[in-house]
Amino acid sequence: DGHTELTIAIVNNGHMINMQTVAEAYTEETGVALNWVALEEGVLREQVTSDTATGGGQYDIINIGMQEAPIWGQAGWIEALEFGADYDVDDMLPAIRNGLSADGTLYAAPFYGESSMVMYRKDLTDAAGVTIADNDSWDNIRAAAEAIHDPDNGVYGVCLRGKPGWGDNMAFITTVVNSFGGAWFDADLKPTLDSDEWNAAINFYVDLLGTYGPPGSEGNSFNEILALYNEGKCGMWIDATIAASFLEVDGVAYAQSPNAGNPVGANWLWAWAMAIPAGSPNAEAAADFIEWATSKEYIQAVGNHPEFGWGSVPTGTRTSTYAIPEFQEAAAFADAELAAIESAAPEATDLKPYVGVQFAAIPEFPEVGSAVAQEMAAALSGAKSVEDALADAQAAAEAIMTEAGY
Amino acid sequence: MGSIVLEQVTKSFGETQVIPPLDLTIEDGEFAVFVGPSGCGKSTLLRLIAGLEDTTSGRVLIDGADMTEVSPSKRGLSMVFQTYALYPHMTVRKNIAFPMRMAGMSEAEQEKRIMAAAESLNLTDYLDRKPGQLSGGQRQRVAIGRAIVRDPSAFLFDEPLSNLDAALRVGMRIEITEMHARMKTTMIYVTHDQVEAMTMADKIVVLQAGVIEQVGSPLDLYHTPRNLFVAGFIGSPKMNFIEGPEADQRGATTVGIRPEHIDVVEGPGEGIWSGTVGVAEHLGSDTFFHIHETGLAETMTVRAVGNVALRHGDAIHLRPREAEMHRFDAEGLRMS
Amino acid sequence: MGSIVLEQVTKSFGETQVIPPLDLTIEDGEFAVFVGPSGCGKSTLLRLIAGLEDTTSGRVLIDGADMTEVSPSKRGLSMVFQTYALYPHMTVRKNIAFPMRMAGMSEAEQEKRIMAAAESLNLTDYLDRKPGQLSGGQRQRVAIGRAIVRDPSAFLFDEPLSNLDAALRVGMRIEITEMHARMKTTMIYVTHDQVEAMTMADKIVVLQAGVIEQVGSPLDLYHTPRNLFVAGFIGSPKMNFIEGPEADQRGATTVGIRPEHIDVVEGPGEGIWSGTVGVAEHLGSDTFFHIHETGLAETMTVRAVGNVALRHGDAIHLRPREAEMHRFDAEGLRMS
Amino acid sequence: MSNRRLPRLLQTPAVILLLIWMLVPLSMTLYFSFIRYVLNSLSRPEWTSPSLSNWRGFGNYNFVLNNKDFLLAIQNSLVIVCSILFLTVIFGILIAVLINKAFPGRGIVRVLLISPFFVMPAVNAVLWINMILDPVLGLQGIAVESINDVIDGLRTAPVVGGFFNLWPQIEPISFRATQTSAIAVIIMVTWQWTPFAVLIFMTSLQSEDQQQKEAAILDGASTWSMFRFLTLPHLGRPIAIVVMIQAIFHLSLYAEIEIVSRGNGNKNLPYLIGEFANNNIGAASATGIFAVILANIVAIFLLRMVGKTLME
Amino acid sequence: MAIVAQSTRRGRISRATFAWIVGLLFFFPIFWMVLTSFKTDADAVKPEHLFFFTPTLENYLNMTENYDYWRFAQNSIITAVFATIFALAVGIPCAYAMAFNPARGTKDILMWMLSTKMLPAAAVLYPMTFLTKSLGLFDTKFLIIVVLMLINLPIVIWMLFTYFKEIPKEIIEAGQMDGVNTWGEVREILIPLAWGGIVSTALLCFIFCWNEAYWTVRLTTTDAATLSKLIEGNRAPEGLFFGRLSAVSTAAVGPIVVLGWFCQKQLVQGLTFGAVK
Ligand SMILES: Nc1ncnc2c1ncn2[C@@H]1O[C@H](COP(=O)(O)OP(=O)(O)OP(=O)(O)O)[C@@H](O)[C@H]1O
Ligand SMILES: Nc1ncnc2c1ncn2[C@@H]1O[C@H](COP(=O)(O)OP(=O)(O)OP(=O)(O)O)[C@@H](O)[C@H]1O
Ligand SMILES: [Mg+2]
Ligand SMILES: [Mg+2]
Repeated sequence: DGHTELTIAIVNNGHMINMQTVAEAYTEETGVALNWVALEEGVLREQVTSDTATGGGQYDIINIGMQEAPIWGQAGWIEALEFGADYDVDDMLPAIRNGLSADGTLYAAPFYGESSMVMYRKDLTDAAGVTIADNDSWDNIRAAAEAIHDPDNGVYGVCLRGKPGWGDNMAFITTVVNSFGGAWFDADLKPTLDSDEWNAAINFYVDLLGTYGPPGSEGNSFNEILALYNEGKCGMWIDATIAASFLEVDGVAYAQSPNAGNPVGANWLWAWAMAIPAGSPNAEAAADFIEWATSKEYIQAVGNHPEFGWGSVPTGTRTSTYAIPEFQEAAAFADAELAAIESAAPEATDLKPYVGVQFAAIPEFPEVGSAVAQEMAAALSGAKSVEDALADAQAAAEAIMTEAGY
Repeated sequence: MGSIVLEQVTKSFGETQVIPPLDLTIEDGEFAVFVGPSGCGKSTLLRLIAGLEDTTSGRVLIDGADMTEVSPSKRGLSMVFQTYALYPHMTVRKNIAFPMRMAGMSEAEQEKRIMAAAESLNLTDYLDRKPGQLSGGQRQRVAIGRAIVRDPSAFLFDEPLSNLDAALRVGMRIEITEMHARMKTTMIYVTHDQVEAMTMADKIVVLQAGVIEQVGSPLDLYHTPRNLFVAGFIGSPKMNFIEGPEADQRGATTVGIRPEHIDVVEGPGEGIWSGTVGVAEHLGSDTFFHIHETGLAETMTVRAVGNVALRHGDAIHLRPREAEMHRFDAEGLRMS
Repeated sequence: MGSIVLEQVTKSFGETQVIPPLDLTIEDGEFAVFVGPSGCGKSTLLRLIAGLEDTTSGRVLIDGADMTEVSPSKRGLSMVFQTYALYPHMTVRKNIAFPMRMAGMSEAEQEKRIMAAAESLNLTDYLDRKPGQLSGGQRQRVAIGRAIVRDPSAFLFDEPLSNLDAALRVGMRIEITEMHARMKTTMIYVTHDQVEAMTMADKIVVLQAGVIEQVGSPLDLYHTPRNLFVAGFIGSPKMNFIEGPEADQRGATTVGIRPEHIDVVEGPGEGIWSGTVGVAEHLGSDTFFHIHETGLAETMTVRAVGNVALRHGDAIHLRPREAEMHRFDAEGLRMS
Repeated sequence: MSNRRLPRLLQTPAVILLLIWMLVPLSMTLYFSFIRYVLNSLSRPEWTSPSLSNWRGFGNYNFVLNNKDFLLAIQNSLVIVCSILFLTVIFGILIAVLINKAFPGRGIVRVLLISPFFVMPAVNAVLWINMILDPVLGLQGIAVESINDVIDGLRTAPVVGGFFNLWPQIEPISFRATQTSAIAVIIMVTWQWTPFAVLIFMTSLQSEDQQQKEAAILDGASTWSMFRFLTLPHLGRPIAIVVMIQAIFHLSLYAEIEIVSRGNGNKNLPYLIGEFANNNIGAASATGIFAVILANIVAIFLLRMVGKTLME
Repeated sequence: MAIVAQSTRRGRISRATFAWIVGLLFFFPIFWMVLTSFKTDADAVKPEHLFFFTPTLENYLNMTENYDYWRFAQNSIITAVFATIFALAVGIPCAYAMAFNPARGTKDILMWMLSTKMLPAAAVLYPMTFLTKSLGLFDTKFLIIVVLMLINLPIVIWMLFTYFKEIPKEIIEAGQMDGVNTWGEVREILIPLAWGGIVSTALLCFIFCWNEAYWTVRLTTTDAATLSKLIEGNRAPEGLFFGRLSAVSTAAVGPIVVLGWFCQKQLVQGLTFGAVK
């Protein structure tokens, strides 16, 4: 009825904020009032967890990521989602859809998705006479970084995430480790941070970023690097594909993530999705809204909205988006992004016996991830040797996993 | 109206017992003066009566009722603090009005009393000042004003005139005496001023180290001090004490004679003491001679009426008035 | 050592001028006593000399040097405050030691002086207490102790003995007099006590409302007061003033005679005044009669030596000593 | 004062309210600290609801004690609190004394000085770490860069060029590194809380007895001695309160730690609790109990130091 | 009163200069934040636009458009004001009783009160969420007011206690002799004398309430969300954000800073009476 009110917890980023404006039309049409609660990622996760864990009721719709969706679905914290035929579930990018499902049931609808890729300054590589290819070798990347590194003129060879956090530095580092053939856990879910692969990967990462990165890298994550990049301080950046839509520097070129040989997991996969906490009194209205907000129409609505346009549509969710000519024209990175997402491989394999590229879809992962993340930051800033850091990380991870009953 | 009775009252601050068990009765309407050396416990006693200090043991009865556990504000007493304790944020007028306001007196009555008090205290010009802008004596007068505008069951005055000039002091002394005569309210008055003690008291309580040495009318104390302490304490300058042969001769361990009871005579003779003038203090009305080398005591003090022309180093001859001689035994107690 | 000269000094608090232009010289080594009614500006004058209060205009010279703009700490004076101003967080010992510590005196010397001061002030038992645990008089003595342990160029004492008992007061009075005799340091001493003023001063300065009424030696002021104010102010009880026929007869507008200069005689007669005894104040050493219905002045005060047995309502006959009579003109000035 | 009943009565509302406020959560925390309780577990679903059947004894405590960051967190808690206390008290006193006397524009200066205290902790941290301390984009980075540029320019200058050639390039400091992140927290919190100290000391200085100061001046005390022997003792109680209140606040710093470096190098107990609380409520509760114990030890220690001044 | 220690002219000037420098230094970060809030996000990180830039209101407009700033502000004001009032209402009598009728246990009670502030909030988040939800108080202003009052009560009592302790005991005694009852004592003597202290305590309490960012974020959704929740949502948005962030921060701290400016006179006038002998 006209008096329904939905409270929606969103992570505070551009696409979500835009949704508030676009959704005014939805309210007008359906009479459903929308209360937006925008929060920082960490706080959002904490709030949503505490709400759901204490029986819900605070939110009707929550923003969650790919790490939580399958676990929470299994735990019964969020409702399974089923949409009408109009919705065209099959249009959804398969990797994304799989990542948000558990046992074949979709628990969260993707609002936008992303993978990672290389974004570099073609003008600089050209000037230095180096090239960067798709799925280039890490050695080549290092050589390119060396060639364009010019700190006296304020340009650093490469900018990478260093800020501790399982979704920050570990997201990137895990892709490096994956490409070196390492993984978080073995088949028994025992941590394997003491493996040679980890050692090689982290040594490489610390050397690369420590030598050719900007000062203070251990504090940089997406936002910080974006600012640096737009200030022209970075020659090369490997990060979320979404970054491409924010870049304001000329001459940016894209390449698929580098790889050290391992076939899977050199580029990550992530999506912010919308889910309905179990026991929400407005579950029906919530499902309707989610259906609208993650539909093809929504993408059209943003693209045609006078305030936004095709450069601002949420990407990485639907195949059909990439077929829209207006979008293709507005987004130079579209092809690279699609390729990256499609090549991402979250499924469990022999090499990586758990779901998730840059994370493991188990409830304990955030805890393990943050503990390791801090060790990596310490290694990066030179407070610890890589070996010590990895040994400490392994010990911490083992303790957490043992505690959790594995 | 209030009689005040202290029964076996003691007071200790931590380890130090300031008041050993003490009994004292002050009759309804009486004017009692507490005197004693500085630090002997006068203020403490007053504060015990007021209830500002808890008794360590013993009872305080006001008008027959046990008030030991009653809060100060309910005892209906009025007090002038030795340290004034004015309300710094209120004007003189408000300071004086405060107790009346608390008692719910009418504005008109308040104003009338404030004006009367200010008049008699010479404070009329200062009513709108704050205490910080007053001289020491003016503050003290405000403190008096605040105490006297009420109708308490008893007044407690802690050295209320110590910072006033002689004229004002005499004036205030008479004022308070008259107030007492008029209102017949019990008053307890602490003072260091001999004149005040002697002239105002119905009863003087002499304290030493928390112990009552003697209680009596002013002239009683002057004429028949119970012991050496009281004899020395009452009267200014202080009584001369003589030991040795002169005392033995009179069958006592110590004999005492007040400076005003020794006459300066022309020459030596039988029963005449001789010595040398030390310091001579000329007050105009009197002269105090401090006399050395009498062979009786280290110094003797003698009062000569008017301005007597003897100087430092002159020989002097003295005749004690036998009848005014006080005799004390080995314990220092008076021998009748 | 220090002579102190005030040249055309004035002081106003906001609108109120407390000290009108005033000139005063105190010689090096002199003992000057300031007296005057409460609120007349004695403390203010002391504070001006100390530099604690800025002069509104005029100059303060110490030892010939202009000190008007010099900070108090550089003037080298020592002061006892009317309000004591002890350091509440320091023990008595520390309070007394403070100025010596500031002067960088050796520990041993400090200790010696502290012990000496404590001895003469009867404070030996209290050295480790904080001011909050002392009686009023004890606090005052600490304030004195703090002032006397130094070697200043001059001492400023603001009613230093007001809260002490008579015995102690006499003792301290003599102590200070001796200290002055010994050290020959300039001293300025404010007091309300007639005896102190008369016995200690080399020079008394009588103030009224910030104006110097007379400067002179104690006996000067007693015997030849320059005007009615001084005559009335010096001496206690106060001088009796008589106007009308008795005054005319002596060629004056007002004649004054001190209570101690009137003798009580047996019966009426020529030149004998008669009246009725009002209040009789018996001090023991003396008796003050307040006498009404003399037809001369509203009340007359008479001092009789010793304890005279006249009571309220009795008729009394008085003979003034003609030689001690003071004559004043219409302006209130003394007629020689 | 004989009548003691009323004073007792006046205290009761506050006491009862705080008692409830303390007892209810504390007892729940205690309870959780002795059981297995996690929010989400795929392997042991029975642990996800608090129940006595998950009783674990001191197991949570044991786990926390063996955590690699536990001792570090305690150490950080103490180092951060002590440094901030030390700095704020010193700066607070100096500034309060500095502005205690009138000078032109004192009101404005006072306003400027106390403003940082009004800033929210999160804003404070973001402001400092991003806009001021950032080694590239922050004022620090910009300043270092311009100094380097100036020096570079001077190298080629005649005469003095040789001298400047000896100068190395200045490296900006990264305040988010393991080694420095605690310093960043100390800087920003000191900036924010010095005004608190100034405020309290300033109010207290106003009540200093003028006569005592006058006496001290006449006693020949220099400005320093007056400060040392009168002002400082007078500030005893305010210092006590500043220290106590700040200690309590800073023992529970959270936003600053989070924003500066996510606990890398500056992790304190509350932050450790926060990390556990992501999933392992039992461990979080046990850490909470440790934090309470630590805070009480600190408080008792402080009270020893300042308690006397407080009650006098 | 008097001039204690006249300082030289030069001393005065250097003192004033120094004080101004310190004041400006302390204020600089805030100035910087306000300045940045008028820059575009891009300008905010450009060294060449440190001081010279084209000011824009864009950030503020964005904020009010995308977030319901006024609702947050209104909630902040309501909760902080009421929490402060209640804290004082409960705290003044308590501090009064402890300051002037100290019993043997007073020090311990004071200590215990402060210790209630020591329980780390993170440790009791789940109990609190659970409790408040089951009581139906979650996300209500009433809850926030109560919580803010309770967490600040110990501080309020401590501060008041120290201020009250500075009042000479004799003045209170004089009041008792003048026959005031307890209420009169508080109203006529205590409050006027400790007015400065009470105002600074109130202001501090208000600031603490305003800036509280744990419970106000976690025990609210929308109805009772305060400005700290607005900040939580904006402290690390995606992209270049210095300008936006500065605007939100300025808007969040602005009201309280201005309030502080208005009250600062009151704050420091405080206990300006000297003990009167
Ligand atoms: N701060 C002030 N503001 C206004 N008037 C003041 C101030 N201080 C003192 N006065 C006034 O100045 C006059 C002189 O004060 P002062 O303290 O010098 O008197 P005093 O002679 O020492 O009196 P007392 O014997 O009572 O101590 C008094 O009338 C007093 O009211
Ligand atoms: N709070 C306290 N702690 C310890 N001793 C105290 C305290 N208060 C007073 N005393 C001591 O108790 C004794 C009596 O003090 P009290 O104030 O009653 O003396 P007093 O007779 O009024 O003296 P004065 O004439 O000097 O005012 C003094 O020796 C004093 O040092
Ligand atoms: Mg006393
Ligand atoms: Mg005076």
